[in-house]
Amino acid sequence: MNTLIAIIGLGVLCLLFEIFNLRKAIVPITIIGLLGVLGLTISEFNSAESYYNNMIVVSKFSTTFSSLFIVLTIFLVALGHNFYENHQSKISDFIAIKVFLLAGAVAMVSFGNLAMFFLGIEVLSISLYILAASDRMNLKSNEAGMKYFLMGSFASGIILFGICLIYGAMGSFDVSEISALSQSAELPIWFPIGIVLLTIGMLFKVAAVPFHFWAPDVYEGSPALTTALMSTLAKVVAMATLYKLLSVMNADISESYKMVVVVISMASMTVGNIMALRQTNVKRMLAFSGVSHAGFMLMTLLSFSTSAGSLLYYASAYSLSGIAAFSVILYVCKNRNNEDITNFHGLGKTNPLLAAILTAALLSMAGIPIFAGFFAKLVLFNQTIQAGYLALVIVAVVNSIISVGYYFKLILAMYTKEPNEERKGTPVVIYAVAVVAIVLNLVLGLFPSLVLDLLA
Amino acid sequence: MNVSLILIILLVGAFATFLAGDKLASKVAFFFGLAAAGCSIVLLNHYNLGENISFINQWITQPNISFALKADGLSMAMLLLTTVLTPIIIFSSFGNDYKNSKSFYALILFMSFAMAGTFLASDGLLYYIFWELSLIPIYFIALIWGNGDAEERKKAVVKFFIYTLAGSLFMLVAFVYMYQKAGSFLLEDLYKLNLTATEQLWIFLAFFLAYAIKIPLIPFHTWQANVYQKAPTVGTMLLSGIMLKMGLYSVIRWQLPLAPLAAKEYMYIFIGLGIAGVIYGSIVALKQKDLKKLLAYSSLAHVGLIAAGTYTLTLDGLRGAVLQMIAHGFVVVGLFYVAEIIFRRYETRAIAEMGGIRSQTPKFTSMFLILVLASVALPSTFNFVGEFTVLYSLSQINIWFAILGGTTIILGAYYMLKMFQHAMLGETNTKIFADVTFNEGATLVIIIAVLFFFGMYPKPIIDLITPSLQEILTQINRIN
Amino acid sequence: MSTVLILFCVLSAITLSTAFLTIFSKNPIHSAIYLVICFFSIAGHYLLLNAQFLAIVHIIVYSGAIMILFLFTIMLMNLNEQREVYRPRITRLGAIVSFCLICLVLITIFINSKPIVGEYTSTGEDYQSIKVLGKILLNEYMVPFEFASILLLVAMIGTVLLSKKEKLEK
Amino acid sequence: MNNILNQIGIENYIFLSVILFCIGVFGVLYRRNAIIVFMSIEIMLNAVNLLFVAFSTYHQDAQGQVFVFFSMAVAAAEVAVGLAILVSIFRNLGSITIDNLKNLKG
Amino acid sequence: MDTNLALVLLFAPFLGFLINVFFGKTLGKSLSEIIGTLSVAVSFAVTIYFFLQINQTKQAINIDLFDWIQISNFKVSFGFLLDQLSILWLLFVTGIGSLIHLYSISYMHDDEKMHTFFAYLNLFVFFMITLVIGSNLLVMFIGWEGVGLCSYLLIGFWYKNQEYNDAAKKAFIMNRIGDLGLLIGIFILGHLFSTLDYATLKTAIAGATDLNMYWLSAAAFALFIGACGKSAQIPLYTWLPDAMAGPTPVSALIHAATMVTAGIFMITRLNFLFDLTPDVQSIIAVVGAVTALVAATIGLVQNDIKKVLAYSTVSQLGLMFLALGLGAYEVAVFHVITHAFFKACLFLGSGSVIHALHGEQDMRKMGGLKKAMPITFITMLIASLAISGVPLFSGFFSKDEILLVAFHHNIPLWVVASVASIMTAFYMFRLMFLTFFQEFRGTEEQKHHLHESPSLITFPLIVLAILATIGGLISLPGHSWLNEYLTPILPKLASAEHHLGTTEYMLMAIAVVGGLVGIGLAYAKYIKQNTVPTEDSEITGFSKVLYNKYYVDEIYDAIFVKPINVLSLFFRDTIETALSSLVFGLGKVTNEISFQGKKIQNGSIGLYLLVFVLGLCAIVSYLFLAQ
Repeated sequence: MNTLIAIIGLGVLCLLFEIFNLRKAIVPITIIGLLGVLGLTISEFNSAESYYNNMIVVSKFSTTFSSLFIVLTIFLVALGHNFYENHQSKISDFIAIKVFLLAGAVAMVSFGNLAMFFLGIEVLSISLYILAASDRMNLKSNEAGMKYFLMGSFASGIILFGICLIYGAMGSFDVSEISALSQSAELPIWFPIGIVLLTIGMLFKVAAVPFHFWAPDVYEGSPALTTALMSTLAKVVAMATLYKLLSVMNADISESYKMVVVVISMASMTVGNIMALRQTNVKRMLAFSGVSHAGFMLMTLLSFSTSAGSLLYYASAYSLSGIAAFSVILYVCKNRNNEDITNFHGLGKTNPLLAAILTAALLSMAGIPIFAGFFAKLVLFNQTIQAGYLALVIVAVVNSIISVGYYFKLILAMYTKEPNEERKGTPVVIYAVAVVAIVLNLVLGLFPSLVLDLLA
Repeated sequence: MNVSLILIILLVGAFATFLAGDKLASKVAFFFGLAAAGCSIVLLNHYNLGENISFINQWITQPNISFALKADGLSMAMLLLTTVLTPIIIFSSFGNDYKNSKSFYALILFMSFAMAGTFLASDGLLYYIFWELSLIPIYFIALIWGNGDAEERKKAVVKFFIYTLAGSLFMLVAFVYMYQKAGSFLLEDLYKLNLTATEQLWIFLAFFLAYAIKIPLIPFHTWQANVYQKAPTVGTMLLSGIMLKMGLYSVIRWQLPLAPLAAKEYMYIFIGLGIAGVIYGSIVALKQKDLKKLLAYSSLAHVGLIAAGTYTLTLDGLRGAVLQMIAHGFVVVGLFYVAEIIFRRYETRAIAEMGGIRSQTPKFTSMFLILVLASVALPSTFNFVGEFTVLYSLSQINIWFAILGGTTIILGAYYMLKMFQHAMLGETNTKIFADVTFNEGATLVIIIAVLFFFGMYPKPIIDLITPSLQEILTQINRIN
Repeated sequence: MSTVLILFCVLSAITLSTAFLTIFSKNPIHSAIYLVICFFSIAGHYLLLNAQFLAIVHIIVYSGAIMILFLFTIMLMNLNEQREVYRPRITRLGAIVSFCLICLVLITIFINSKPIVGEYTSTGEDYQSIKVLGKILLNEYMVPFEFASILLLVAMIGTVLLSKKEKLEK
Repeated sequence: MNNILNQIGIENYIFLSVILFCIGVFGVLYRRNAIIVFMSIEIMLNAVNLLFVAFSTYHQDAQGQVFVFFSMAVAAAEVAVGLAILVSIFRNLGSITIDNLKNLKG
Repeated sequence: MDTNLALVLLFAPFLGFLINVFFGKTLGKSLSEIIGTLSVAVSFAVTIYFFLQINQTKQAINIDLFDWIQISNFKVSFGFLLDQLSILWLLFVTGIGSLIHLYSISYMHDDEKMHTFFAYLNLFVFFMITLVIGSNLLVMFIGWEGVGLCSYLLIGFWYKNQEYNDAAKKAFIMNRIGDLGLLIGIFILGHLFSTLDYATLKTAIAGATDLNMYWLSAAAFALFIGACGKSAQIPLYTWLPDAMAGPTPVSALIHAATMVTAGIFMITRLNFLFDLTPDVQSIIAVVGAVTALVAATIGLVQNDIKKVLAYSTVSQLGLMFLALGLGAYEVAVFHVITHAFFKACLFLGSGSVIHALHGEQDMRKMGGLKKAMPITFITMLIASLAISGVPLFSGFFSKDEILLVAFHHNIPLWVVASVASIMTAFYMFRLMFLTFFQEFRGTEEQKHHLHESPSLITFPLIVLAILATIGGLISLPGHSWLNEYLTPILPKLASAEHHLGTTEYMLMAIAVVGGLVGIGLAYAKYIKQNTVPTEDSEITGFSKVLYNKYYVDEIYDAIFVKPINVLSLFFRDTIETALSSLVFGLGKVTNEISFQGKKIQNGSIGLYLLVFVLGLCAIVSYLFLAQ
């Protein structure tokens, strides 16, 4: 609860800074503030409690995921320093929206009432619509915003319908009450339908097949930093929320429901990976890669009781490597109209450090050992096999192989092609973010227990 | 003092090399390579005195993964192969000028580190991690410092990477599956599993895919020739000298004891596959125009025989396989180095463009010939010891295996001598062939000395590996 | 058939038909008008269910604010039916098919479900007067209530962000 | 006080909502005019709101109605943002037909 | 003491090899020649010491150096066995070896790679000694392959000529075919008896109660294949004539006197095994006889002086195998020894001729050399008489014994062998007449330079000629020193009866007459009619088939070499490509799917939402309607 209040306070503070004309200080202050919030959140780790009529429930799950979100937001805000250089007059708005978005995200993982959940997801979504369309003179950005908005509000409608049906079945929005009631034998069919509709709405948010179509288009059209946000923070938030929704409501996950999850998971991996193969736009490629990672993360839904830790680990691994990759993309594609793969030609020669970081990030996503991505996949496979879905794991393995194809396309472009032009300037912040993110990823890879055991 | 020291030396060496800068890189790398070799010899001494030089430490609690390095005779033998070949390989590259050499040599040491780790790890997952790690450096070595058309090279290298990764991922699934049952990745815990025949078959096949691609056995070998050809010679040496052996070692260490029922049930098929590789590789090698490609196919033939030996599940088969692995490691490094020496002078690997070298450099020719002869397992070379033992074990299974596998004696001589004839003999070449330098000569002499020494006196290695192989055999035979 | 049920049927008919008309009208302004009627009929439903306060709020928010916003935008853009582009037949067909399908599926499910048997409970307590709603909204639902303000704040900032010209832009 | 649902039946409200919701969905799929699509989405939300109120009555519980307030707030916010995006598209493109938004594909 | 001496015996040539390899150039020609020759001479001296010792003690000397190869059921140690058989072999290996080294000093004097030549020769002797004195099959195998290697090196000594290299390669590969057989035999023996040691093997076979005859025969047969390869028997004989590409001393040493007898050595060594497998013995006998005949027929029409000798060697080896197959090991050994003398002499003599003619080997371009080269002529004549089986010369005794044994066992074999002997006499004297009689048919230039070879060449010739004359004394019919000497190795000999009856004398007479008939035919044709063999293109009829060696090389080429090469091309171009494209194909298909998939993602929100709704319908209906 304190986290949420603090974040909102920080968001308002950002707006005030604009009024006091302290634009230069916004990014550092926000980062410091977020670090403070991070400390606050971590301090709540062991004090599970519920606040305000069970509206907000602080648990280990919520604190750990909130911390992850905060860390990601810190990176994203820091990257904003360079990204919004030319938009000084709006920088406070951008930063504030991001902070509010974080508030929505935190609400989504710590809700105790479906109202909080719904408002949280709406805050998040609306912030994203705005950020996607924020490059207002750019038609691509407009288009991305429009597509995202239309499809997102459509999905919101479905989520709302789901909530409504759950309410109809249970007569309450409180998840603990719902959880208690869901044990009773006489459940109206509204409840499972509500759960399914809710799930579908969330599957849209995590961009799982067949609800993924928005993702590549929106990722490509949005400003690069927004893409970074969507592909890391937003995806992780949505996934964590879906997990939490299903677990806290104690929804009776039937076998057929699991079948659906398995099929969607397989489809997401396969479609995501195969479609990514022929992409030339890096953001678009990472969008499809994100689709496939969503498929991987969906595997956690098959073994609720134990998989919270692995979801957290996968989410951290994926989002940290995503941040690292996007910081390099931001650097490379700055002042370019597109994020075409040709921009990366010869990066290995002109900027070996960033090239190495991007390589490491991609290797992590591909699941090559010692990077966290490997262990993430490992624990997932482990749990899924334990749950008895060997076929799914084999599909996942095949997909891991396919994924190497396009991740390496980028690596090859960096190391085998000749650079086409000089890049100037060494933006310290981008370097710092990239290095810290990849180092965190490596640390997670070397000491997976740090995270895995948190929610065990 | 335990084996983790070697890993530390190699890893630190990799970083130190990277930091040393382009000028010093090769020397620093060589120094660390030597240090690792020295250290492993010291460790071998400790091991022979009966000291425990294994290392185990819990790494990850959930899932239960330990940082377990176990050094038994087999591991020590393979470790020695790695650590001895590494400085030799580095030394052999002194004549070449690599751009960005700090990264190059750092990657070599890193690869050596990963391979040494693979040979030492006794925790399934740790093993898998090292296994995969070794893939990354060679990928970059082949990609960035390789030769030939960049696009072609890219294709070959990426294929290699994806292909090998594909195989090993199934191995990972098998490991995870076994972990479900055993609750640990430790080798000894996995040994205790009582898997049904069907489970064993699938696990066996999953492992097989990984190893068959890595070794490579036909028909999974298509990456090999191209990568060998395209990679810089140092990379080719690492690949063929050590990395191939990772697959073979793993068959002995992991695949057979973990799925003995399947191994026994289907051993004829796998022996057959290995022997088919022998014949196929030899025949394909006949008509190769590129020296490195020819050596690649000869490698295919040799490892086919080694693999056939391992699948006999007899002490002789395993022992012969290990001996032959070590012998082949040395001889193939030597042969690729010869190809490199010729390339340094003639800028070509096409056999047709060579010829008439012998009259210009008799010393080099003799060394080349000795390596050729060792490769065709002339008695008194190390390769003979291995090949004989393997063929003997095959004859115990079925005499026809030995006869068919033995065709390597004939076909091997055929293609190697044909290659030698066209590469070295004939009218004096119009292009001048400068005599071998000290470095080149020294490298070859060391390799030849090793081959002859162990060819006449393989006892130390046999004594080293036999107890651990017997232990593995006990594991293989634990269920009947 | 009670009067209430007749009332319900009439209101439902209005709701559904105006909803359809909203979609089928070529002229966006007509659509907007039909939508307003639709909203009013929904408000009628609310009244039928005795949720007076909600009905009022509904009219104020939807008909009063949202629809005005829509109309304002339509007028601003000077849209009329001529601007509507040709829609490929396949698109329309797909829309119709999927409409039928989703209707069919959802309705079948609800028909298949166990019917609610017996009397609907009636506690007799007041649960939907302004007073009760206010209490619940500002006690139990205080946090979401406040959080909704954040939502609106974000929307506001966002709208400004999207519409405001930057000084640097030329 | 009698529960009004005794006379109408909650199923009827569910059917009404479902049909209304589906009409909304249909509108989204059928129309290419962004404004109308927005309107269809509003129809969807209203269908849900209606059901909320019906369930509220069904359970004799005020929470459902409270939730409708939030849903309205959300709808309002969405419309505001959506229209803002629409306006900027209109400025750039001169049209609000969503079929024209096909630059991003592949 | 014995161990050290044995090591000296073994390593003296090896030392010579090392010195010549590493310092040959620096030492200069004469020094390297001396070292090369001396090192073999030292071995010879040591051999004589051992020979004398064993004649006294009758005790075999067994030396185990160290464990070499370890197999699960047995160990192979690196050890030597110096018994009657090996010492006998050593005697003529090192003895003739020394002579030929001596000969080479002069013969190869003008070659710039003199030291290499001596190095190779020394190495050969080293390996040959290893072969002979190895105490088990595997140590023998070192020598076995080692001599093959040296043969390869020496045949291809003039490596600038790719044809010579081809010949060398062919020799090595055909030998290796035999080697595989030998290895298989070793495997079976190892499997059956858990040892490869001759002594233990012998006791094991003797002590075994239930011998698996099937496997035993298989082992014997496999070993015989090995012997075929090394000793140039059908079907693996074609390398030997080609091996004449090497310098003539090499042909004399390796391809006549020593290496090619390794097969006979091995079979004699393992006589206890072969005695138990009569089936294999019959095969050996038949193969030997056929080889003797076939090679002799080819020898009839060859025009290259060395080729004639080569086919003669094959033919003689065939006779030895015939004897082996009939269980008369001592006879085979006897013929090995006499053959070593006269064949080495013949080769060296031909070398002398070739030397005089500056490399000319075609007999059609020789003739009338007896005046210019009297010593060569006389020594070669003696050797020819010996090989033709003219009484009192060594060949007469040994060949006669073979025929005798054959007659006793199998008349058809005797007929074949006799025909082969008659042919031998014919082609040998054809060679003599064409080379030394009539007029010189070479160029004026050559005629001008005709001269007798220097003494370093003629000395070995004379020694060998003497040995070829008196060599028969070691095993005279009725009182055979050789048989006595070999009794410890061949226990049967002790009980064998030695008496000469009428049949024997009659056979002897037939053989002698046959030999004389052969000589007479040659005389009639080449002296009386003064025929000179026609040019290659004019050869017709059956003699063309003979001249072309029954087209065996061509047949082998068509059956083995070509198919393998075609297969190789097929594998390389088709299978490899197919496999490769299969893997690439997987990638391509995935890529293509990806490419097609991009079309679905067409940017239309309508489509996206449609799929969304359809997906929703599918999921909901699956979950709630399908049950």
